[in-house]
Amino acid sequence: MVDKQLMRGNEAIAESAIRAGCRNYFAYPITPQAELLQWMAVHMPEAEGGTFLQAESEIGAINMVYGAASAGERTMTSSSSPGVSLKQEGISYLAGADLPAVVVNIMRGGPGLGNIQPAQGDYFQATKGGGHGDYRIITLAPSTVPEASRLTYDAFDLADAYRTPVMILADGMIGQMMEPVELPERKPPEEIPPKPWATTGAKGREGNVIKSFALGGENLKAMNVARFERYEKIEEKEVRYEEVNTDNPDIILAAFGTVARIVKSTIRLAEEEGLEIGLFRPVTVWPFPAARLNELSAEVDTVLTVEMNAGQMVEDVKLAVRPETETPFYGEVGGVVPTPGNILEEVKKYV
Amino acid sequence: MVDKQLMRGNEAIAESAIRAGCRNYFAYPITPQAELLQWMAVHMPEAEGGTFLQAESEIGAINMVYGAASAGERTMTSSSSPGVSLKQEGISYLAGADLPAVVVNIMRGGPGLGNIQPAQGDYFQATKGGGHGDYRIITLAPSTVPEASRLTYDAFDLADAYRTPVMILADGMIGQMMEPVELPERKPPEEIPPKPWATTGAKGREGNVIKSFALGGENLKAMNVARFERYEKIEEKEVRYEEVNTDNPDIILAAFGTVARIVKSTIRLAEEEGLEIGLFRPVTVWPFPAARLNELSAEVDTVLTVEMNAGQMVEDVKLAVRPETETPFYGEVGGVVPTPGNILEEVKKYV
Amino acid sequence: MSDKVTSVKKKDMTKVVGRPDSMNDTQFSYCPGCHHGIINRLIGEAIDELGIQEETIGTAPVGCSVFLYKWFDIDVVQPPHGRVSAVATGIKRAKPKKTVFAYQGDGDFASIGTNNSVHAANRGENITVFFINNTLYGMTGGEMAPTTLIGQKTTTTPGGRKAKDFGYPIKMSEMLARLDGPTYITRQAVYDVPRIKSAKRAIVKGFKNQIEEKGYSLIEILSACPINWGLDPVEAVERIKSEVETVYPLGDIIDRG
Amino acid sequence: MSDKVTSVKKKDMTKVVGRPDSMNDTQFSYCPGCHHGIINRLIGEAIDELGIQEETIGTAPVGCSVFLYKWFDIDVVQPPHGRVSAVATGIKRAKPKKTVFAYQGDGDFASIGTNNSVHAANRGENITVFFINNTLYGMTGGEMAPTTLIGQKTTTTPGGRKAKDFGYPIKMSEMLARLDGPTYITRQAVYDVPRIKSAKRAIVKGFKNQIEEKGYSLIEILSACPINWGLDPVEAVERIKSEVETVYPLGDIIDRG
Amino acid sequence: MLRGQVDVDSERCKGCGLCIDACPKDVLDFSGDFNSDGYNYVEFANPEECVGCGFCGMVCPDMALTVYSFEEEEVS
Amino acid sequence: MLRGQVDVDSERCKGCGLCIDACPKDVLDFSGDFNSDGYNYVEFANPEECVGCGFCGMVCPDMALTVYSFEEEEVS
Amino acid sequence: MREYSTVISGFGGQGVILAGKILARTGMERGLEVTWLPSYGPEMRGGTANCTAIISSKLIGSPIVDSPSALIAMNPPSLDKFETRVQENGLIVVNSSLVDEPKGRDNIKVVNVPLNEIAKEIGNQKVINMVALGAWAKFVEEISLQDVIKGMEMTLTDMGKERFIGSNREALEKGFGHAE
Amino acid sequence: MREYSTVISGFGGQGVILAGKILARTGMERGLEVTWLPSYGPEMRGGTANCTAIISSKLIGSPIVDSPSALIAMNPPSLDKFETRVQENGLIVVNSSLVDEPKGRDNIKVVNVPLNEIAKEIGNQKVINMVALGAWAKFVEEISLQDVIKGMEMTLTDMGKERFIGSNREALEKGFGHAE
Ligand SMILES: Cc1ncc(C[n+]2csc(CCOP(=O)(O)OP(=O)(O)O)c2C)c(N)n1
Ligand SMILES: Cc1ncc(C[n+]2csc(CCOP(=O)(O)OP(=O)(O)O)c2C)c(N)n1
Ligand code: SF4
Ligand code: SF4
Ligand code: SF4
Ligand code: SF4
Repeated sequence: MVDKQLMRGNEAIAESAIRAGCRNYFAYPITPQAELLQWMAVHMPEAEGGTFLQAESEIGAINMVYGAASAGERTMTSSSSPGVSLKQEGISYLAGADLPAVVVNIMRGGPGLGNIQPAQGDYFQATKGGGHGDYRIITLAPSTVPEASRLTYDAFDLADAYRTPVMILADGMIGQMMEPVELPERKPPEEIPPKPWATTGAKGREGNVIKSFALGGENLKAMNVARFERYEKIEEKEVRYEEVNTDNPDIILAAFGTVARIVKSTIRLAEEEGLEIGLFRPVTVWPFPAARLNELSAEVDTVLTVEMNAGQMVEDVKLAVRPETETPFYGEVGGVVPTPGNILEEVKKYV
Repeated sequence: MVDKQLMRGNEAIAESAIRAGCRNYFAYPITPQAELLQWMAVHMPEAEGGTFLQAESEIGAINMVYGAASAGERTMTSSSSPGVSLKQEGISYLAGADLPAVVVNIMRGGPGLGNIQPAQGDYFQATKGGGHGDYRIITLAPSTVPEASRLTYDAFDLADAYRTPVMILADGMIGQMMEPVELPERKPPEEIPPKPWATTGAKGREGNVIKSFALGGENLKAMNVARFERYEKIEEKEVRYEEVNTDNPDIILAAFGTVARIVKSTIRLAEEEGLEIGLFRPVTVWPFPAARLNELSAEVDTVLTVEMNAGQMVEDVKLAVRPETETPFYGEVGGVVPTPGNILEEVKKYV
Repeated sequence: MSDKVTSVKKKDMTKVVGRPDSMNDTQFSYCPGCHHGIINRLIGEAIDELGIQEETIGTAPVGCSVFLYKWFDIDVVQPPHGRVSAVATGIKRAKPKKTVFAYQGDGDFASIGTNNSVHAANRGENITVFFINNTLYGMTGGEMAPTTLIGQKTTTTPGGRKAKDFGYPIKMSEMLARLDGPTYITRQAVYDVPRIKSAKRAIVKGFKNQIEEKGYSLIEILSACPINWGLDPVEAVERIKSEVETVYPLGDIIDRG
Repeated sequence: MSDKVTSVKKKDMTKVVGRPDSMNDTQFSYCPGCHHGIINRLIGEAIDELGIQEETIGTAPVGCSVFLYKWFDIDVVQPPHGRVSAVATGIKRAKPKKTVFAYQGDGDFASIGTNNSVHAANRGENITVFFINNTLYGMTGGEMAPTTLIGQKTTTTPGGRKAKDFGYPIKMSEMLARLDGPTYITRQAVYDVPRIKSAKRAIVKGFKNQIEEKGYSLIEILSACPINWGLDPVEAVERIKSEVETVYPLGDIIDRG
Repeated sequence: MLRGQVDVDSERCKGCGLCIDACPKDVLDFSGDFNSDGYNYVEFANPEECVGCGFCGMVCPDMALTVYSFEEEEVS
Repeated sequence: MLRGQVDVDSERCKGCGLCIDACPKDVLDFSGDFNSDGYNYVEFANPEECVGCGFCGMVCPDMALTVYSFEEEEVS
Repeated sequence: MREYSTVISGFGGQGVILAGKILARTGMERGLEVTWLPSYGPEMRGGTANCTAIISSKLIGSPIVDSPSALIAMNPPSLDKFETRVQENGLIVVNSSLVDEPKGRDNIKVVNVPLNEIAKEIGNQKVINMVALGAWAKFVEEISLQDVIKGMEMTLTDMGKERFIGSNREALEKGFGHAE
Repeated sequence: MREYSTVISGFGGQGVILAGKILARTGMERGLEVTWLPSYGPEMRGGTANCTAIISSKLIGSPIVDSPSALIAMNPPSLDKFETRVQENGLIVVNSSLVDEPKGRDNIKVVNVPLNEIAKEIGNQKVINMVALGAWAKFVEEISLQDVIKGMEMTLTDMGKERFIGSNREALEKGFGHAE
């Protein structure tokens, strides 16, 4: 038997970050991600050179991340929906200054104070840019606790490789639930790439500058264009998705995160009734796996998107599929979690 | 000759807000919308019961708006891109609490500090929800100073009618440029609808509560569903757009705001070369005038979207047009403003 | 309801203490022994006494008192976490004749909301602010607040707060007293009857200052959070006396009314 | 370059004042007579003197000093408006052995950034903060800052700042001195040679405190903004002496080093 | 002599015990019963001792107590 | 006697006049010429008077002045 | 093992959360797939808390279920809330110290256990949750009492609370013994 | 009137912004369409500022132009920056007090006016912008000197600066007179 631990999603994310070499964690408490801070408060100081700092606010936290990331360190912050909204200026700055960092959003019901139930209402914010200006952030949407662990571990590598913020987009269900997790090994420090651009004191070299600023349109354009070239590489190389039962299904369901795992239960329910449901689950919601979904859509009449929101990823689905594909949507809002049965009912409308 | 004034866009927006009955204005300085505050500082105190308050921050400002709007008063804030990012939590709360208010974004180059040149990089943020949770805000995109004046005036009526924040989405060019403006008349106070839901002191009635909060998924869902029903009404009734030369063009250009007016110059340039360009200009970028664009797209092979960003509205264009329509994109980023000539060159690639 | 004494009719009796008229029957959602409830009632009593129930607009934070709107029969605005002072400013500027109070936890007032708190005070905004200092974050699970005492264990300072890493218990009231804006700043507690009476006087005074347009009043109130302190309610009272009060001494800090 | 005196070779001369080694040749973008330039140079001199050019990481705000990275041959981070203290905290926590300074305008430090400023101070963060108080917003066009004097005309207080509407000139240094976190807080000016020498000593001390791990130092410096004050540079100096300094008196406020 | 009566709203009481601690006359005590929220609510255990000072009601965080005072001679 | 020399970088000078004001010996003055940014830059007008105190350089916000001191006997 | 889902529900102080975690750990130690999900939030304050533990030999989809296989109802509101949702032929363990016997349904195995009284016997009110789990174990074919004891031991050990293992084991055994 | 665009460029203190506004106002008072757009931002500090005023009888599309009809260059960097962009057969008014005669192009009307000297004559350095506008007016068919004077008067009146109208009119007239 492999060595597994029973952990909450929040805890698994925290511990996996530490194992990925994250040594600077700044955050502000908010439900349903409070356990993430609590884990870090205990374990970050145990890690060599580790900093846990509860910031005065989410804005303080994201800007401490900006500072620590500028200094070339692996760094992370986490929050939940309202707190992530407060970080939008900071995220835009991180993107604009080409800084690697990991931001975790354990989504809850919105808008406003909403409630603390699981939800997926921040898909647009994460994938289209909740901050100002043109930028994208790699956005990873785990659907189980073990996957939350793995994706967090990978997030730091992606962030460094492309000098970009990476978001873990999960929800209260994944944050709060426990599952057995096989944690990754601690990353040896020598495997973390050096960052010659970092502001670590200009010893033996010219001064480094971290900024998102450029006077005049053409200069800023050049920075933007270079960044979008990196985005193209990301779109080429880093797309991830999962397919279940897509061989010859009657219908394909597109869903991410928590909803996707519920769809897996729906698939079993449906099988009992002789109905074949396929599941297409984007793991990277940006870059969205449009090409593969386009291929798959040739096999079916209908791609039904299911989300815990009022219809957000469905826009990316529509942009991806073939013109003749039907693209209905089923969503629950306000922190309501659809059950496998709810989804099956919806499916039956289309097959 | 009608009584016109030569005004900057920022000034015209400010003065039109006052004439629309706005009596509470809270903001924080930022280029290129500083003149908006400066105008308000002079003229708001002259208006009966008018409050001009320079807030300690953009977050302070949007929350003062939250307070004044709760009290049933017409109220506004303004900023530019980074400052609007900071307001995202507040905007989500305004939407969640069903509060009418007007938010002005005079966009500049991004992401991050970017620069202060005109740009349109916040289209996604405005139309898809830069804040958390499911919500939309009516977003009006003027392309001239007189239109900025009119739309600001209307924005307050729309906000009240649908109990929703309304955004004026303009850019540094519109904010800074001067054009002759025929200002609207001052709205008589009796034409402003009463707000029985407002927190004005519970005299002779039960206490009113302003909140975006609901315990439990089903309660919050109900609030969301009611809101989305209002959104449907808005989509039915409040769509606005402008068409130029769309009778039988060789190509249609889709553009909003500043870019659309530049396209008008391109149209003339093109005419000299015997090329017929049509312009489709969404005035409401949310609700996006999808139905009309769909109709129009039947007339041409290509709808070329032109924006001062890396490609944002083009997604809504793609979702709107017929499947067979080509939807190329031309954009300038980082505060670069395309010239009529630039755009014409681009057009020639497709006709 | 106990009815052991039945021989006296209620109408012959004087009500000494009970539910204020400006509050309703809905049960508090606070934990057993939480002082928020006492403070809420005192505010209700003050509103009754001053006859301002129909003139008062309250704003209460995200925090354990988020449900304040359920308990008071007044107009209430529920703002974002930390923004209560800014929202109260907006309400007051829009309705200068109404009485506006801001009810804020220490996370709300002294951490995320510091900027809005400081500047409302510095503007001398004519509002009444209640700042409930329970030395940690109640609602979210007992995390450190800037007010947490040195050595105090919280879920984010499992080894006790260390000044070197997390700084010092912040004395907001003393700090704000250094500004020219505020009119009245006081620190109170509600752990026993004399303190409760004193707190009540301070609350009334805070409202009066506003009504008389004297400007900004801040009433800080030390409060117990037994559940997150890991103490029973009576022990929690003891902790305030023996520990919290020594760091945050009670009494008026400024009174420029 | 003037060359009226040609008879003495430069090498026989002692350089009394000039460009510090840690700074380069790029011209400041400040307006004529703006004191930011003097302050920048003093920081450069202090870095030279302490020999920390290769150990220093600066963070400068959005504001007229946004181009600081162009002028210093050191590592520089350009943060969001108001967040300099938070960003400096992040850098320092990541690189505790390096010397980190935060350069902030009064809009930056005392308005939008108040929360981050207060809490970096309260944590006693081991950084050196320069707080440039020119009583208004320079870069954006001369708007009121929280530091603006009563009666002072700015583009957002066209009739002069009124306390009733906009509150009082905020004394950040005095306010922060009330906290337990800071080690050294001083207010300086650079309008004449004695003040410049004093400011220089304070700047050096602020850096030394950090190097010796003594904790948070705040050096507030009164600065002229002739263009937005509507004064010529020499008149602007007079204004500091006759008006600004009376509201913001010079000198050390705390020194717990 | 001034006497008192305390009405306990047992459904509101959360059994925190603050009133018991505050009472100078040991009038209140835990009832040993649980209300529908599972709290061991207090009861007006020694009514004869009650002087109607209202201390218990003042410290009660849950407005579970209404305290009345009256003149002793009225008691039957 | 200690004497001084001031090198003016006329392209850096913004003509603010602070150095003129600070000089105890009236050594500096506006040149009347404009540099390429349009500023009336200062010149080292009375070199004989300069005592090399460096005051001008210390108050110059634009590092336009480099001040040297030397012993008088070295002057030819 | 087919997906077996248990909802445990009771007052804040009744150890609902821990009982759920122990169930999940029990499954995990048996090499099965497990999930555990609490209800969370302010409604916990003084109110009723619950959690769901699922054990299965196959990958678990949704960690919440419309109809649980079993319910452990430690207080009256818990029974009210969940009784009707339990699967046909499912199991309800009722804390008969506080809750009246459910009579709403007859296609369900109901086990009445006076949790509080038994805990009193053991001398520790905190173990009522383990008494309930013991009873539960008796009626779940694939999980033995020994399995649960092991899950409990490992959980408490990880929490650094080894000293409570004895009383908790006693509670599990008593619950198992008492159930019928 | 065909779209006529003028770029006015100079040092921060040379009154570039006001001159542009007056041009726009002039057009507006003539009942024409106008736009005015400044360059803005920190680069203004001490550097060179410019603005573009467009006058047209038809609706104006873009308020910035690749190639302006006219350039008023009040300092050397302004000429460097904009000279090559002026339309063929366009106009350049050069401040010959500070700027050497442009020789780069020959298909353009160049008017050299010693703005600073003329302003000195008038006794007010601040009016150099009006001297330039006066010269400009001489070569723009559709706009008369009187139009510009009116535009100036109305602008200054709105700003509450009537007292400067006299010297500004003198400057306009002198500029007009001097130009050739
Ligand atoms: C922007 C944002 N950040 C964080 C939270 C989560 N949150 C809710 S209440 C709270 C703090 C509660 O502590 P305090 O203000 O001291 O009040 P108490 O609950 O102790 O009365 C926090 C951090 C939130 N709702 N919104
Ligand atoms: C979030 C945000 N808000 C506002 C601005 C605009 N802004 C730039 S600098 C500045 C203030 C400048 O004043 P100060 O900090 O006092 O520095 P100074 O320019 O006077 O040196 C402002 C408001 C911004 N860039 N970002
Ligand atoms: S958590 Fe603390 S502050 Fe919140 S209700 Fe419970 S005792 Fe009161
Ligand atoms: S605006 Fe003021 S602070 Fe900014 S550079 Fe100019 S003089 Fe200095
Ligand atoms: S103080 Fe109130 S809640 Fe506490 S035990 Fe007494 S009556 Fe019950
Ligand atoms: S102080 Fe410097 S910038 Fe100012 S006039 Fe003198 S040399 Fe020139």
